[in-house]
Order: sequence, then structure tokens, then C-alpha cells
Amino acid sequence: MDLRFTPEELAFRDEVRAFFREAQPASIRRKMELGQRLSRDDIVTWQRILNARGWAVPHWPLEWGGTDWSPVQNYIFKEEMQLAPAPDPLGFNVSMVGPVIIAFGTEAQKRRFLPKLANLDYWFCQGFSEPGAGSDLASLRTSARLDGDHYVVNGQKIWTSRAHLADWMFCLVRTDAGAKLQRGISYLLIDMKTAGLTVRPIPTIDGEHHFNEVFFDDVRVPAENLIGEENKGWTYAKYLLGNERTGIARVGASKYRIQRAKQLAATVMVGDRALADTERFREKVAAIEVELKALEITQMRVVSNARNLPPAVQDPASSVLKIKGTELQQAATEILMEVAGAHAMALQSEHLWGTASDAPVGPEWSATVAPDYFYTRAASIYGGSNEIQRNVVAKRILGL
Amino acid sequence: MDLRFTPEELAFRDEVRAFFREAQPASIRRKMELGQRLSRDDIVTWQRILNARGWAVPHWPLEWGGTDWSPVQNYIFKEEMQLAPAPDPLGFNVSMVGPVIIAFGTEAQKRRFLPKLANLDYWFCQGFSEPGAGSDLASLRTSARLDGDHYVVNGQKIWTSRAHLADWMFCLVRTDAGAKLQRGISYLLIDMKTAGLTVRPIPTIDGEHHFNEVFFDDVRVPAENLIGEENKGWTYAKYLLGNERTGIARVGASKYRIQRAKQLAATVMVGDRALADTERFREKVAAIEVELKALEITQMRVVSNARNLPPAVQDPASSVLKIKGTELQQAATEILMEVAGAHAMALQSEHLWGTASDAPVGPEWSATVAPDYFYTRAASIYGGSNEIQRNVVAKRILGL
Amino acid sequence: MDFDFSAEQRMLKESVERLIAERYDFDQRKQYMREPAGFSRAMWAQYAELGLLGLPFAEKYGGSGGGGIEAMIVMEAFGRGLTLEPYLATVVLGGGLVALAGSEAQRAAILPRIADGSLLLAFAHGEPQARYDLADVATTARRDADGWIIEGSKSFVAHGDSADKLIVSARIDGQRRDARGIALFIVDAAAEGVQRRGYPTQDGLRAAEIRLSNVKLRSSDALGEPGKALPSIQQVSDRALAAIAAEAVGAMTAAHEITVEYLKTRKQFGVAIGTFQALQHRAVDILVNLEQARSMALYATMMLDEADPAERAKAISAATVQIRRSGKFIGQQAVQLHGGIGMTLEYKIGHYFKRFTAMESTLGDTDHHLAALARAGGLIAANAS
Amino acid sequence: MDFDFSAEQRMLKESVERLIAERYDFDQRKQYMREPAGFSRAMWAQYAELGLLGLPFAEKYGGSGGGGIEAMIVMEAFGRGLTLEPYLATVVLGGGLVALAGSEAQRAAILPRIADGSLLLAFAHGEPQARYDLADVATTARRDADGWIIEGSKSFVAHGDSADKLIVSARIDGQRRDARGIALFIVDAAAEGVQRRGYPTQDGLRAAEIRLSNVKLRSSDALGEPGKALPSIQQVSDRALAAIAAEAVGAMTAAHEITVEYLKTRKQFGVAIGTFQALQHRAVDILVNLEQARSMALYATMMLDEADPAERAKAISAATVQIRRSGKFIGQQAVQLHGGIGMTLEYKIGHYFKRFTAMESTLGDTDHHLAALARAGGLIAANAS
Repeated sequence: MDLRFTPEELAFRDEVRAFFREAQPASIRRKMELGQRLSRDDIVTWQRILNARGWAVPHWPLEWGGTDWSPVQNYIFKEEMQLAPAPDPLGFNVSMVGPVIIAFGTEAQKRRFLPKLANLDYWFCQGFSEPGAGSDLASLRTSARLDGDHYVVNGQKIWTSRAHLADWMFCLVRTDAGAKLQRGISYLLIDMKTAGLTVRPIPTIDGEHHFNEVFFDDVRVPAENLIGEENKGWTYAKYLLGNERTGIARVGASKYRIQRAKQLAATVMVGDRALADTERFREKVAAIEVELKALEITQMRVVSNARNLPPAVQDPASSVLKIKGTELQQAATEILMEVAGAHAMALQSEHLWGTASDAPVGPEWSATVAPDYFYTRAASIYGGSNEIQRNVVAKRILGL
Repeated sequence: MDLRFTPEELAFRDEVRAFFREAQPASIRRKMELGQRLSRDDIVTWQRILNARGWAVPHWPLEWGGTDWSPVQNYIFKEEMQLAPAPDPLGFNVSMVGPVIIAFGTEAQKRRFLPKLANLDYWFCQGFSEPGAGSDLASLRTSARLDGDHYVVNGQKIWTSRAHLADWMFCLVRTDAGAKLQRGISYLLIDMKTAGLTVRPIPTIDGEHHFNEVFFDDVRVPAENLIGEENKGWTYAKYLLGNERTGIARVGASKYRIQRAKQLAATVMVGDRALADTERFREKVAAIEVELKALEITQMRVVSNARNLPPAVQDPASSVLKIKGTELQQAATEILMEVAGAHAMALQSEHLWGTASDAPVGPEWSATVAPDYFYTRAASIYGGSNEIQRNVVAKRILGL
Repeated sequence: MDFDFSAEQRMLKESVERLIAERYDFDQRKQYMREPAGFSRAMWAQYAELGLLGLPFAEKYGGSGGGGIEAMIVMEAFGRGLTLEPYLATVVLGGGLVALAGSEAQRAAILPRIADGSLLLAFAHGEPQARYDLADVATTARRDADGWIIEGSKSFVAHGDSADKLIVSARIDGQRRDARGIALFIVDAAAEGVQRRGYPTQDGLRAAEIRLSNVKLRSSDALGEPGKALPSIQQVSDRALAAIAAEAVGAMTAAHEITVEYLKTRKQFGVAIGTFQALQHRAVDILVNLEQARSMALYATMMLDEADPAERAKAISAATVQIRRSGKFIGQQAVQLHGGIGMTLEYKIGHYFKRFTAMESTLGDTDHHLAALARAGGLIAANAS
Repeated sequence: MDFDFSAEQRMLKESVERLIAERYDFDQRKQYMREPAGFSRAMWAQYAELGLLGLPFAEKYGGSGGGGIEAMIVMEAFGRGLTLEPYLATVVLGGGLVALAGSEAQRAAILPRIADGSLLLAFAHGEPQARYDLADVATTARRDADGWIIEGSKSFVAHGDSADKLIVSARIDGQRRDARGIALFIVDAAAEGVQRRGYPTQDGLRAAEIRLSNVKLRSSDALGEPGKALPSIQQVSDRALAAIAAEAVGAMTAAHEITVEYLKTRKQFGVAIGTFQALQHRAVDILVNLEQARSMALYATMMLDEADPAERAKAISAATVQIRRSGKFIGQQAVQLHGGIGMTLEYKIGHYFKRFTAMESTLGDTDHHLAALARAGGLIAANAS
């Protein structure tokens, strides 16, 4: 047993770190440092840089552009990316639809989609949630009826993240209305430019546009875009859910925020002392650092144990990752709010996007702090709320 | 609207305070100050002093030895008692069985019991909980079968507080085995000296003897000891539960503990400063003081609004009292634990009872701190756990 | 001890609550926000008509001589409606300072115009470097032949962009953060040398950065005795904190009701989500936080009349700690219990959350007030009475 | 990075876990507690036989040269069983100091006797006034013709009543709380001038108050160079904290299992209480706390080998903060979820709660360690690497 990285792992870390330092465009790095929003172009640019290096989809099989990294290497890669800080490759592509196509797609589907997913030539969004379904995914009602060699899709999706930027959607649809809940669901890939498909924004409390409603009005989808078998989509979706064990905690991102908060608190004066030098602030931050360190090790344990566990068995420690990870993401944004104080309260959308021509109100970094705090409240809601997470852990792990 | 006491109320407070100062035996006051356990004699002595002054049962009707105090006066009296600090009159007598007898007893029962309850000539205990019932009171199984002019009682009670000190028990028994849950329950008064009744101690984690199991083996109870009608005991028990709105928060007792903690922290050195002078300790205590002040006012609001509400309607604010009150009682014991540090860890039962002849390990007050902390964990369990409280509030007040 | 409102107070409460219920639903609020000043001029006129704008002022200034309880009643209703108008800036802070520190002439000139709705004020006090220290004033005022010349920057001035007049604090003596040497001036917002940059705030209100460059004032523009303004500043700040406490309680009450209603109507897994015990308990914890906050808002209101400023400040800090903690808990949990819809701009609950968030950095954050309370010895004396 | 145990470590783990499972159930523990010394001499012999008592010592002293991981394995099993024996006092603290600071002669005289179970040690260091400052030593040692004379009081010496020898810290120079000037001495517990008052502790273990009056020692009784003992004291304290962290994780694991089992079997309102969502979520929070604590116990163990004492101390403090918080949460909530039965002396869960409580004041409370960590700059550097 040794929690430390081996010399090989350290060398790998240095290699990754150096690459991020050199390859990341300065404009993107600066936006990341300031917590600013990235444009679609920024994200595409960066993923293509990664892909050119062979690192856009490291956890995929070698034949589809992946690597043969160990779990520890994958872990190091993700951590370093968040600490750089550099943007993650588009999760919908690389962690969600990609692995499903690899596992359940036809050879033709693989050849058609996987390279474009890795290079972000296709930007995918996820069509799972529906109005009235929320965390109760299986009650979805969007229908797909086979008509010749096309499915005709009707219905509505909601909370579709970045649908307004997407080229494609992977989508759960009901193909057998008579079947109960999970059964009768199929997994379709839908071109967002298809006639009858409309995207409508849902502005969030940070004043930004992350989410959408997507309406399907007789949208005709070629049957060849069905993944796997009809009515088995729920299995593929579940495979996807289990597929994302680490990284969800976003320990690196929280560490980066804490690091920033400490830096910035050194510039904020409270009377004749810097905020960073007050006991109260230091101890509050230290308490979060303790939890983060614990979570970091918990995550490493999950990574390390993964190879000892049969695929179907969930490591009890993995249950901590989402719950504690989101709590700490939120705690880190709260610390930044405390540092910024009233400066965070000016609403400056252009400074959030780095597109402003005038000077910001307050320090440059403060424009992003409140939107970040507001938006991070969603971390404990989306992707299965923390209440649902606790239900699942109670049932699956504790057997209650 | 005026949160302050009127001059008349202030005068009343001074009168009460002066009485407590003068009338309370020094030995009892000292035990209270040190947090030591009181003997049965101590409690009887004090209640008789109160009763001689006419203050043992202030909230009872005048004809049965009560007073005509306003709700505010009753509130002041309870607060001052806890702050003195002086022991409460025995709750089982004055707040529980007494009011039930007043409301539902026969004239003969009133004449027989009420004066003895007020003077603590009879010490009552409460026979409600049973093994396997816990917070689910209505599932009780102890049976009472009418045999001539006696009920024959069989079964078992548990968590019977101070049964080993009691002369009498007010007891819920099942008189109709066919009836569902709440129905078929009767309310009996049972002489603890009756043949077939056995008391067995349940030591608690503070090492002390608060609770008992009570076994009934063909215990014959005169039918005249039935309160009200047969099979309606649940109604009387519920009347009792609603009867205890304030006082349950024990704000005065928590304030006294905080006051003690601050005094004692001034005597504990951390490096070259007293613990009481460190920011961290002061702010931690101040945060509890804020909640206590809020609870104190919440309690005053409940007292004040009581006269505006129909008896059946529960003031939403009253729901706060048990939940927050017990949380703050526990927080106050935790602060005392922090002050005492390792000194609290010596187990010194004789110093807890004030019966030791040798000097204690550590400061004299430290012997009582850990037992107090341990035992106060029960505050959120007994009398309807805080989880049950939340269920009840969600249903009755929020309508969920 | 008596928690009942007087007949007049009940009438005030009913009328302001009715006004907000009828004229300030969520859609109307969106309309008001789109007006040029970021709030409704028509509502402002309504407030004037109802006598709300003159509430704290003496009758001879067109007011009704109301006290803390009346302010609490109004602010609580405003909190429910998440109102946008500059009541705090104009009536509580601006008008409060004029009433407290102003000369008879200043009161007579300004207060009636506040009361009739024709004059908006803002208190230009905070500075970029000051954080939450009320005595941290770097803006200077120096004597000139016939008056004063002001130089400096004010930051995050609530409703500073729409105000007709600014009450500006400036240092005439001493070092930054000295208690002595601070003066207040009444500055016309259109005066030469006053530059304002208005902007929306995260909670839907407005604020301004204000630059004062060589602003020339007459001696008669000074409010109270120059150099001795801090106690007045502290006193109106305490009043503002009590008012915000009441506003917060109104907003928490609404957030609580909206959330419980949502739990009753929203269905998942085939049942109302309010049947899930974990969510029920959370809703109860929201209620507990609300009731504790309500108690402390009452406490703050009552203690505004306390003669000893140190005792008053302690009570206000204590109340503020409770209000902030309750507001944070209720805001975050109300959003959480709503799930996705709670995150959207189109739904009301998130706006309450944002308002609670903005309160946290208004006139001192939670830590600031907890530290102040602790330094002052807390609420319970270590020595028995 | 590798979390797997070696084959030897797995064997150690299996054997010590089996021993505890077979010989340390709750009723056996009660028996052991009633023995004169408050623990089981037979179990002590068993530990010796299994090689646990010599675990950290070199082979030439009858040990097996185990490191932090081996200690962790043993302590975790001991934590499950809530064992009563003086392993921490004798092996980790006493033996640790001898191995760390002792001369070859001292090691050879003492360590083999620890390993074979014939010698019990205690570390008489804490003093009534010292609270959690390891350098706060008021007990004095002054030079005498042929040795040292010790004078002072030691407080809350774990297992000090049954120890055969005491390792006593005393000041030979400087002021109370000075880092320099502290010495360690090996004192026979039966020596003239040593008065011990033993007592049970709240968690079922034993401790002693020790008065040292004119205790005469030879020069050869000094352990290490007199005056320079603090770094050794800090190092064994860090080892003890890591050991306690592992013990705590074992105890938390047991408390978690017992509680989940109780939720499955206890019925109320006609169903297992584990079907109530609010209790399910609490059980999940217990699991989260447990897993976080487990991670930090690993971290503490690994960082014991860190060369820089400041970095080691930071890691130990960080781990201690997590362990304490998790222990408090799990202890309190395990009792709460059990309801009445959790409060009784006859049921196991309350004893875990009491053990967590006792840990809180051992070698620095949570605030002490959080403050130390914060003072040292925390775990994340403000400046990016």
C-alpha cells in the first residue's frame, strides 16, 4: 500500500502538466482562471488540441482513439486538467454517448460517429429528462413510432444542457407505449437540424443560457440511428450512469477554486489585515481542505479498487463521490462569495463571458463569482439529485 | 407590540427571583450549580417549599392549589427557575397526571390525588412506552382485564423514568384487545407497591440509573383508579401531549449552561490566554446564544399567542420549541465538554452525586460534564424523537 | 410583554399586504424591472399615497411618526413581493439620516418631498476598500472659501443611479477607519463632478459606482456637525439591518409557502414529492429557520429603541446572524427542493434565493456580525445576574 | 499509487480480526473490564503471542519491524472490538519513545519485554494546566550528584495505574511552554515518591493522576538527550494520533454496521424503521462520514514517514479534524437512530459513542488541530504549483 504516486506516475503527471501549460491557448486559460464562460469555439478548439495529441478520449479503446492508461493515469489526467485549469472534453461526447456506441453500436455506427465525437466535429447533447419526470427518468413519454425506415418522434425534452449548441442529441424515446416504465424505451441519435425539432432556451438564475426545452413535432429519424435493440434503451442509459464513477466529484476543480479563494483573499483587506490572514477565514477554508483531501483519497481508493471489484458491484466508497463532491463544489463557491463580498453583486454578463470592452465594477474576477455560486447549486440537483443519490445508496449499498 | 416585560411583570420576576434565592436550600443550589444529580429527598424538599409558597402547581386551577398567573407570568416563573438554577417541580405530577385528573378525573379522584401530587406526597411515574413500541405509542400491548371491581394488569413497560423512586404510575393499558391501535386503550393509576409489580433498572450510558423496565404479573388495580371512561385513554394521553407547549425548550436551562461555560472557560488557559478570550470560542458560543435568544422569543410568541388561538389549533412557532430546544440543550452540553477537555473524561460517579469524600480528579465541576453530555443525547429521543416531531409538524402544520 | 399589533398597525399591515398581493405578482415585477430606473414609478406613487414613504417622519414633514414596528410591517410585505423600489435607500437610509442629523431647514426641505414621492435619495457611503467597516472612509472633504470640496469614490451605492440626491460621507479629519472625522453631505446627483455608473445587481435591484471629482458644496450642504457623523451612520445602518431583517422574514415566509405548495403539487414516481419523508423533514427545517428568523427580526425591531448604542448594535448583530443563516438555508433548500425548476429565471423561487444572497454582503456579512457580537461579549453574561 | 495490502499485511489483518471477533464480543469485553487492571491480561498474552506487541520494533528486540500500515491494521481491529488493553500506552507511546530516543541499552532492556508482554508502560506527559500544548511541561528535573530529582504532577495518564514503568517528561531548563528544555525519563512506577491515583474513564478505559515528589533517578534513566525531547514527543504523538485514527475507523465501521443492522430489524408502525427515508438518508450520511474518515486515516498513516516534521504535523492535524468530525457525527447519529436502546449501558452502540467522545480530548481537540492546520497554511497552497 502506498498512496504516493510511483516515479512513473509522477513522470506522467509532469508530462500532462507540461502539455496543458504549453498547448492550452492563453485566452482560454485566462477565461478559466477568471471563472469566465467559454464560447463554443473555445471548447471545440481545446478538444481538437487534445485530440491531436491523442488525449481527447483516453479511456476509449485504442482502436477508437483511446489510450492504454491505467486507472491511476486516467485519474491524474482528469485532476491535472481541472487544476490547470483547462476545460474538460465535452462529457456528452466522450463519457456518455461515446461509450454507449462503443459498447452497443454497430460497426457502421462506430465508424460514422466515434471519430467525430472525439474531435468534436459532432457536438452531442443528452435528451433524457422530460417535464414531469425530473429525477424519475423512467416515466418519460416522448414517443417514437416506426414508419418505414424512419422513427417519427413526438414529445418534449427539458433541461437539455447546451442543446442550442449541439449538432446531435442522444435521446431516450418510448417505442412501446404498453410496456411498463423502464421497458419500451429506446435509444436514438437525432440530428438537431431535422425538421420539426425546436429548441427553446430556459434561462437560469445566473442569468445565463445553459438549458433548453426541445420539442419534437413529427421528427423523422432514420432507423439506422437506433442504438442496439428497440425497447432496450433503458439498459444502455443505465450502463451510461454506472460508467461515470470518478471525475463526478470534481475534486480538482474544487481545489482550484480554493486555491483561487486563498489567493484573492490575500488581496482583500479586513481592517488592517488581509482576509487571508484572519484566523476565522483560514480555519473555515482549512476545514474544506480537509474534506477535499479526504475526498481526493476516497476517489483514488475507488480508482484503485475498481480493478478488484466485479463490474456489477459498486464500491461503497464511490457513493461518497457525488454527494460529498457536489457539497464541496458548493462550499468552494461559497468561500469565493465571501471573499468577493459586495463586489460579487454587480450583474455583469459581458464580464462573465470575457467580451466586455469597459472595465468591470470591482476586481475583474468578481463578475464570475455569483453566477458561479448560483449555477453550482444545480450540482446537487442535476444528474440525479443528492436526495435520489441517497435513496440509491441506501437501497443498493446499505440494503435498506 | 412590546417584547419587553411590563413593570408589573418585572416586579413579578424580581419577586420570583428573590424567593428562589432565599428559599432554595444551599445544598440543593450547589448541586444544581455543579450540575450534580439530585437525590429523591432533594426534589421532594424543594417541591414542598414551592408548595408551601403556593407555587408548586401555578398553572392549575386556583381551587386545586394553582394561581391566576398570566401565561407571561408562568413563562417568567419557569425561566427563573431554570436560571436560578433550581430544580423543576416533578413534571410527571404537575404537568402530566395532574392536568389529566383535573380535566377527566372524578371529584373523588381529584380530592384524593391532587393535593398529594402538588406536595409530592405521591411521586408519579409514567407508564406509556413498551418494548417494541418506542415512538409508536399506540401499538402498546400491556393488558388490563376487568375482574370484579379490579383490573388485572399484565405486560411490560420500558423507559419508565424514575420508576424506582415512584409511589404511583399513570399507565396506558389495553382494555379491548380487538380494537385497533388507539382505540381500546385505558388510563389507569397504579400503586407501585401492588403485588406482582416489579421494577428493573436500565442503566444508561452516563453510568446512571434514570430508566426502568416495569413488569406486571397479574397486578390487581382497583377499578376506581380508572381515569375517565374505559377505552378512551388515548384521548387523555393526547390531551397530555398537547398540554406541554412551553418549558419543553428549556431555554433557561440552556442559558444557564452557556453562562457556566463562559465562566469556566475564563479559568481554562490555552497557552497564555484564557479559552474564554479566544475568538474561536467566543464566536462559537455567540452563535449558540443567537439561536437561544431566537428560541426564547419564539417561546414568548407562543405563550403570547396562546390566548388568541382556539385550543385545538397549534401555533406553527410551537413546533420549533422541541426540535430547536433539544438541539440547543445538546449544543450547550457540547460547549461544556469542550471547556472541560480531558478533565471531563474521569468517571467519578460519587462526584456526580455530590457524595464523594475525596477531592475530584480535575476541577470540581468537571465530573458532571460528560454524564450531562451523554444523558442529554436522550433529549432528542424521548418524548417523541425529533424525527417523529418532524413527521408530526410536516403533517399537522405543513399539511404534507 | 405583548406581541399584538395596535389597530392602526393592523390596518397598515392589511393595506400594504393587499397592495403587494394585488400589484406585485411575479409577472408584474418583471414589468417593473424593465422600466428605465429598474423599478416602478407608479408603485412609488402608490406607496406615497398609502403614506408609506413618510411613515417614519414627523407629521409636520408630511409623515405619520411611525416607529420600528411600522417599518417592520412594511418591509415584511415588501419582502414577500421582492419589491424593487428604493424604499430602503430613500426612506430608511436617506430620509433616516436627514431626520436624525439634519437641521430644521434640511428636514423641512427634504422629508416632505420624500413623503410625497417626488424625491429619491441614496446613501453614498461604502467604498471599494472598506468592506464592512462603517468608519472606513477615504473620500475626503476639504474646506473651501464658501463651503467644501469633495473627492473620492463610492461603491455599490444602492439605487445610486436613480437618486435625485445623494447623502455622501467624507472624511474631514483623521485617518482611514478613524471613528472621528467623518462628515455627511447632501449632494445633488446632477452636481458638477458627480459621475455615476449604474448597473443591475444579481438580485434584480440597481446600484451605482459613484466618482466624486472636485465636487463643490456649500457649508449648508453638510448634514449634522461635520466630523461627528459616525454615530448617525451606525444608527441608520442598524435601522437598515432591522428593516432588511423584516424584509427577509417576508421573503422567507413566501419562499416557505411556495416550497410547501410545490411539494404538495409536484408529482414524481407517481406521488406528490411532499410524501417523501426526507423532503418533509427539510420543509420542517425551513419552518424552524423561518420562525427563528421571525423572532430575531422582532428582537431587532424592539432593540432599535435601546438607548445604549453598544447594546443596540449587539442586538442588531445577533439578529443579523440569525437572519443570514436562516436566509441562506431557506434559499438554498427551497431551490434544492424545487429541483430543476428552482434553477430557472422564469420561476419565482430562485429570485428569493438571490435576494437572500445579496443581503449577505449588505452592511456586514455573517462573520462580520458574529465577530462583532462575540467581541462585545455575546448575549449572555458570564456572571450570573 | 497502490491501496493493496501485501500478503504479510493481509495475514496480519486476518489474524487480528479473527482474534477480536472470537475473543472480544460485547459480553467478553464486560468481563475484561471487571479485571483488576481494567483489561484482560489473557488478551495481552494473546497479543504477545500473535506478535502484536513487538510489531513496530526491530527483530533484534523481539519485534517484526512493522510500520504505520501494520499499526493501522491492528488498531482498526482493536477499534471494532473497543479493546481495553494498553496497546497505545505501552507499544505506540511508551515503546515508541524508547525505540525513537532510547540508547541501545535502554532498547535492549525494555523493547523485548514489551514484545513478550511482560512489561507495561505509560507515557506520563500531560499536566493539569497544559491542555493540548505538548511543550507545556511544568514538572521539573534538576541535577543531583548522581542523577536527577523529579518534582511535579501528571494528569490523565492513560493506563498510568497499571504501568510497570512510566516515561515521564520534565523540564530541565527554560519556561513552561518553551520548546527547548524538556527531557524524558524512565521511571519505575514503584519508585519512591511516585504516587498514583487510578480511575476509570468515561469510555471504559483507565487513567491515572500521578504525583512525583522528590523522585530520585540515575543519569542512565534519562531517555535521549535531556532538554531535546520535544521532537520525539511530537513524533510519537503523531503516531498515536494516526493509530487512534485507525482505531476510530474500526469503531466507526462497527457502529455503521450495527446501526444499519438495527434499521433493518427494528420495527415501528408495522415496518422496519430502515424503510423510513429520513433514517435511510441519515445512514447514508454515516457512510459518507465513515468513508471520508477511512481516507484520512490512510493519509495519516502514509504521512507518518514524511521527512519534514511540519508537513507530517499538518497531515496528522488534517486527518484528526476529519476523524473527530466523523466520529462525533457517527457516534451521535448512531445513538439517535437506535432511539432509547442506544442510550443504555447494556447495548453496544453507546460505548462506541463514548469512545469517540473520549478521543476528542486526546492529544488535542478538533479546534486545536484545525487551528494548527490553518496556521501552517492549510493543505492547498494559495500559489499554483
